[in-house]
Amino acid sequence: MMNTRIKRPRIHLGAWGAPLGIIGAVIALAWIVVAFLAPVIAPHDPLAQDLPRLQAPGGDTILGTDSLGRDVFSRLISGAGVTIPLALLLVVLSVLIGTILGSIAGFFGRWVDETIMRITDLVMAFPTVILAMVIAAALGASLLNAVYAALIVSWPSYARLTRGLVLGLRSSNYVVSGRLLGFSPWRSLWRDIAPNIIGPILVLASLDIGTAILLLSGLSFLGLGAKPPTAEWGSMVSDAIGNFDQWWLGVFPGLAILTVVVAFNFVGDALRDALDPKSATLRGGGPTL
Amino acid sequence: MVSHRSRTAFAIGAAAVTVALLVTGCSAGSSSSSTKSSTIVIDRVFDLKTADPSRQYEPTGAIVDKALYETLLTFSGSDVSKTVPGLATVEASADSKTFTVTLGDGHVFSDGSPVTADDVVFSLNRVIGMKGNPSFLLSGVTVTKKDDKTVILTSATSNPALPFILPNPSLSILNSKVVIANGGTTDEKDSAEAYLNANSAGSGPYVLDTLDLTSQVVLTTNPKYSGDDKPTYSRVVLRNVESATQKINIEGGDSQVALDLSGDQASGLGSGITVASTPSANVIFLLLNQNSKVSTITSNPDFVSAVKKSINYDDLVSLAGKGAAQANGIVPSMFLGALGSADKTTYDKTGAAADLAASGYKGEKVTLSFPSDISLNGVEFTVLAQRIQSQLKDAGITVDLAPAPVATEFAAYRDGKEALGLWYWGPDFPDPSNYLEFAPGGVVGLRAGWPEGSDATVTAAATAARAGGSNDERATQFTTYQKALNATGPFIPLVQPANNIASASSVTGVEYNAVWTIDIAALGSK
Amino acid sequence: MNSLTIENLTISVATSSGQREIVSGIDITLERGRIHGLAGESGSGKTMTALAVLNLLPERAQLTGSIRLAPRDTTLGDPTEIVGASKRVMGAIRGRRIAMVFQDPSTSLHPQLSIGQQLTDHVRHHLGLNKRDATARAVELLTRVRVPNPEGALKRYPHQFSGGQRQRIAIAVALACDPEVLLADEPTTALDVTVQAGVLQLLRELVDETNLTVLLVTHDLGVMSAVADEVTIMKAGRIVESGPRQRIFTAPEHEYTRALLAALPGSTVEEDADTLAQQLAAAAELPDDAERLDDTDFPDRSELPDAPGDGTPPSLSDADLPIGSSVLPGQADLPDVAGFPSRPGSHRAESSATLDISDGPDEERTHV
Amino acid sequence: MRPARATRAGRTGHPFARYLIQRILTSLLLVVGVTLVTFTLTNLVPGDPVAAALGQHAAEDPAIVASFRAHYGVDQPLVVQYFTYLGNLVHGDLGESPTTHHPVLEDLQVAVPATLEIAIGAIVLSVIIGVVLGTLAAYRRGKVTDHVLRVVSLLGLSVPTFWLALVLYYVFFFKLHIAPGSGRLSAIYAAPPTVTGMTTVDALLAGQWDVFLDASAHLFLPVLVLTLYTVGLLTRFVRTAVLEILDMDYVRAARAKGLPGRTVVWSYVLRGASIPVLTIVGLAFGSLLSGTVLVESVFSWPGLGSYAFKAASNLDLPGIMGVGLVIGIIYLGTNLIVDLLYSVVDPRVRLA
Repeated sequence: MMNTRIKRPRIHLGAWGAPLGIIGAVIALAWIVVAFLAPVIAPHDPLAQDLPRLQAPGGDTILGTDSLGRDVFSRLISGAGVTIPLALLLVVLSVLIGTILGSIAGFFGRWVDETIMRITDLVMAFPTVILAMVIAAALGASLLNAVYAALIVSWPSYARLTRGLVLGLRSSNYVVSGRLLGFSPWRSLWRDIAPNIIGPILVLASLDIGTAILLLSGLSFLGLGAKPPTAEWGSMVSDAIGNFDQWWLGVFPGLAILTVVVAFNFVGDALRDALDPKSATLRGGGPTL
Repeated sequence: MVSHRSRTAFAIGAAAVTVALLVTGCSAGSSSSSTKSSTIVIDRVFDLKTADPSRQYEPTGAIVDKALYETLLTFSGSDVSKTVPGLATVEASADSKTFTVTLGDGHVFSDGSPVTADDVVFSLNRVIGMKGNPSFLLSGVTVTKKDDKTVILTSATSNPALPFILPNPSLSILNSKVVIANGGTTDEKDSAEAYLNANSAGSGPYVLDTLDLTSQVVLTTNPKYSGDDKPTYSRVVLRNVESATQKINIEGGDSQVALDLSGDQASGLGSGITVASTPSANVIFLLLNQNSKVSTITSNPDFVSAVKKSINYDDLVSLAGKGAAQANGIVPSMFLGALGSADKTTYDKTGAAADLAASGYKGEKVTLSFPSDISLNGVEFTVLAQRIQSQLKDAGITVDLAPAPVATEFAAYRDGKEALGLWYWGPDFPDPSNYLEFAPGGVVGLRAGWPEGSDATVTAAATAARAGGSNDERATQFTTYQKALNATGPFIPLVQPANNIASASSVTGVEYNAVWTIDIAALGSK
Repeated sequence: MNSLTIENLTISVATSSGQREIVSGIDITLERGRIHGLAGESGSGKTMTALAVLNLLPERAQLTGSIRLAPRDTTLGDPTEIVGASKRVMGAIRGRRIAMVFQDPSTSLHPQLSIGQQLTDHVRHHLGLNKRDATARAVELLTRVRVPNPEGALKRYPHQFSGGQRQRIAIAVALACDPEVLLADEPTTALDVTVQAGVLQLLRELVDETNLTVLLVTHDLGVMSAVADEVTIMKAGRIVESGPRQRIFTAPEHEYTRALLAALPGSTVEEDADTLAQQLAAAAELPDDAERLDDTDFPDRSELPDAPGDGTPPSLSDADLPIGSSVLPGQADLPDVAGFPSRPGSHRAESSATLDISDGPDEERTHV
Repeated sequence: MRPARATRAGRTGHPFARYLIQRILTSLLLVVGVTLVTFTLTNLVPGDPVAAALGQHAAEDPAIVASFRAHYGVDQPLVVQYFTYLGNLVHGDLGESPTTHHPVLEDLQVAVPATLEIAIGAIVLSVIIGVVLGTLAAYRRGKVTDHVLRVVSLLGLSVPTFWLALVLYYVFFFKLHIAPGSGRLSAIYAAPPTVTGMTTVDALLAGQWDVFLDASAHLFLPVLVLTLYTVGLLTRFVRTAVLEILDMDYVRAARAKGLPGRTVVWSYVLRGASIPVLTIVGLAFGSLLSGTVLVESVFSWPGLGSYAFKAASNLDLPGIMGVGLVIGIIYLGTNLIVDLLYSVVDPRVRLA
């Protein structure tokens, strides 16, 4: 779908998209606040193994304890400070790399475009998780390495989106007239093209935060992300595998992931309605995990 | 309990969806139903790499090959302290260098041909010559045929443990004609593995029906089996199942035996299920590298002593769950020469603080490396490592965890590059001489940066133990060796995790064996 | 004899700033066998009126008043009320008794369905014909609208025909169930000026032969003058003037009508079919997109490299420009012009069949 | 998804053959790229495959180690290893996995159908549900149904699959005992004779209804987990695509023809939306394959994901390479099928 339209971002607040977006923003913000305040509000040290093991929720622990006698609730809220910032970092880096390479490809065309697009083809031919898995295995398990691994698989969608938008804009009136007026290509890239691609990129990025959280926690679930004893949600879920009788070990961290991802997806969906009602979905943006 | 109706409804519902999905004009023939009779289902976390006995050296492989093949000598039930005749009897010379193997009468392979001396020579030479994983079991041993019923094993050095090595399923006797016909040789060119992964060529109570290294192994009875104790179950399904699922399966009647329950899981089982909990022969230990190039902290003797006293062993044992025990020394409790509980290392907070102060430790981070994907008898190394980290933190030692898949981490361990390592040793054969590798300059000793000459006391004790003697003499020698090791060695034996075998009450004959875990053919029903 | 009676029809649409009336209490009476022209500038509500007749207005539009469809034979009973009619009633009317031809055949025919399917699906539904009979009828229809090689055409797809042929096919689709009323919404506007005459001629013939009632919605008084029997002029949702064509064109009563007529080149009305083509050519102008529903969804003209930069499609309502005083750059933007020999004025109505045969299939490209 | 090229038809006789050749050539390049990337990545891992394959006892014996290295060719320089691999690949030899001791090709013949069984089941189910829900949402735009479907599909997109798999497994198997346990078949059944490698299909082909029922029950939860995610994706997308089509004149024209609503939806609206929907279905299939890794690990499903995970953590180079290759091929095959379907659903698209 390379047939792009030129539209200055327009705000249309859909009757329902906006409230959902607000709900999403509130939940997401709440989690971010929790992430910052975790050390203050956690009733226990998330790493301390001083409680009885495998206690059911209720009593002095809100969400029970894990197989090492750590407080699940404290781990849960300190987990917010682990995954969310890294997911944001991942998205920001993906956007940076993707838009830069995509603009270069779209603006300069020819072999530059060919090379960059063939690389995106190559990366996209791999299923995300498997490629990230190989990379994470190669780099060794750590959350930062998981971010690098995820980065390698997540920049191409931005590169493609940006390239498509730039290609469409390159022949548009103001860019063409700018060229006729003798402005440099960099100027038009910056002045005419950048404002036009921000909307779709923002939409894709906001929807990608959820994907990033899912990907990072998925890698941790497989043991390729967070190192113990870090309280990371994905690895907390994987701790539950051996302890089915203790349902609280897996259920709560999973719900935490779900609520955060849903929140960011609500925001992204509302943004899509507001900024780019049609094109973002049609380009196949959105989560790919 | 399982409601059969709801389960059937689920299956039918799922099938309805599947039918809808299939774009098949399915020509339904007559329903050729599948076998169900007298099947026993055993759940196991697979570490299976091959069913070729001469190549396998994994616990699951031993379970499978124990059922498919026979060995020259064997053990009875769970008793690994003395051997009993298998296909043959073995007589050792006084210097333990020459062993005369005399084949028993009437043993036949599954194709009906008799077991001969040629088969013995071929099978053992194949293990040695292929240089596969188990070939070190027979290092220095040569095999020669004397006559149709007699084979001579000659060891280059005194080898009193050889009779205890021979029952290992890796040293199974194969039908040489069949194996040779399918590419078998006694050197590295051997190509019979593929055949042996699809068929068995042995004289054991079962034959191989199908084998999938990742999902399940199916065995059926060998009609030509010559032993007296014919197996009860005509079909055996050994499935690869995660331990949590094993618990559900056995509670739901989906399986009859579960081999890998953790202590926590085993203690929560309902009625109608019997659990045999015995400490396993695996010893989990901590190593502190003595090579100052690797770590100046862990190579400090006071620091080693401080760590030994900082660990709360009882706490670790309770974490390992029901049936686990503290490893008093490096030799597991069921072997000759194992240490009594009087000689175990104990938690000593004040002593630890003093030693730590003496070591000059200033809060530097020490990296604890461990294989993150190993779960031994239900004890996850990741869990154990976190608890050790927490205990050492209480003692004022900062530990950084460095988990890695065993594939990646083992190289560092073997090369002696880990400052602090959490590993285990599973015995190659049930004899304490196997544990002399922990002495300075031994295989494991070197992994801890502990070369020959590092510790004269331990080396002397090890040399004495190696020399052999009567059982009593050997027991004393190994006790001395281990006491010395506990006092000054860089190893801290932690836990012998429990081996929990859960079985439906209808199943009899469930016995843990340190070499092959469980003898499937011995399982009966009531 | 009346066929369709519209009384006091009001259409209003809910917008963010409250209800807005688009059509305010209009009355129109269509007589059987006549072509009734409904003219007006963009936004005057004429297309909304046509859609109201089929009850196809967008959901947010509200409808009051009455639209009555007389039975084919007065002895058969009372007229059917369309405003507020049930789905079932409308299902029996749409396509069967009232059919519609849309402005642009390149969008009103489904690009992915064969002509055969589009010509027969409603025939089979309404008339209960089997596949073979429906196909036979389709061939007959295509012959009647003078599409060459009708049997072959059934297996082809819209993009394989020229614009004029497509509109003939669209007319065939509309006529397939032998309706009493045909709503033609700017049926020639999207066409190249040289084929407009042929299509109008066809319409006229069909009316004369079958006693069809036609509501011809157009903003083009040239077209109107060529074929309409009765004319209604609308402005801003109200009827300005209504009457027989002759009177409206020769003695307009309302000033607005006069202003419109004054803008027509050649101020006399010529009925002679020979001069029709020439007139149409002269009166031709760009398609009027602004009348479409949800015009914002239509690809902005600013995407076209040589369109004016402000991005708004040209619209009469902008400055109440007299019809025909086109300020726009020629016909280069017409979708169907490619591959068509543009020789305005040289065509004669009776030669339209030959002309259509010479239409080459469009070399249309699809990007997916 | 790259656009299918549609140009003037039939200039050189066999546009399809030309299209196919062009496709295969680019695919070959891509496959070589995939192998190179995988090879490089795997060799960056600091570990030693010997240790993983031999275990801690045998890895001490130099003779065993040397024998292992020679057998798997890892004693050669990397460049030689890579070209040997490519050379063998030409002959259809994917090498032998040091983890499973099997030819990788044979391993993949088991793993690929196992994964495809889940992935195809999930994609078919998702397309059916997603198209129905998406169309419904578009038709009910702005109404309660639309809002509910929006929330539901966003939820579907937000659920961590590995967690959902665990929860469903916990509820339906562990607690309610109505779903079967992990794996592809209950132990009491022998696998049907292998034809396609997909247990359900093979059981049907063999006429073993009881096996088929059992295999379907095993298939159900993994398929369900992957379906929920994909339905979320497709519902949102189909809604957008259908909304765009509903604005089209030809839909209004179809209504004006008096066609019944369901004919308008099926023949006109969905046909119109088919191209964008096909595109996203192709993409969704790719992400499904990705999702299987996590789901397979929960359900102990012996598919490509489990195989890849095991190969990656054991530094099993031939295994990882094989997985990379087969996934590249599945990706290209999916693209090819999607391109072919474009030309089926839209007469204006011609492959050249």
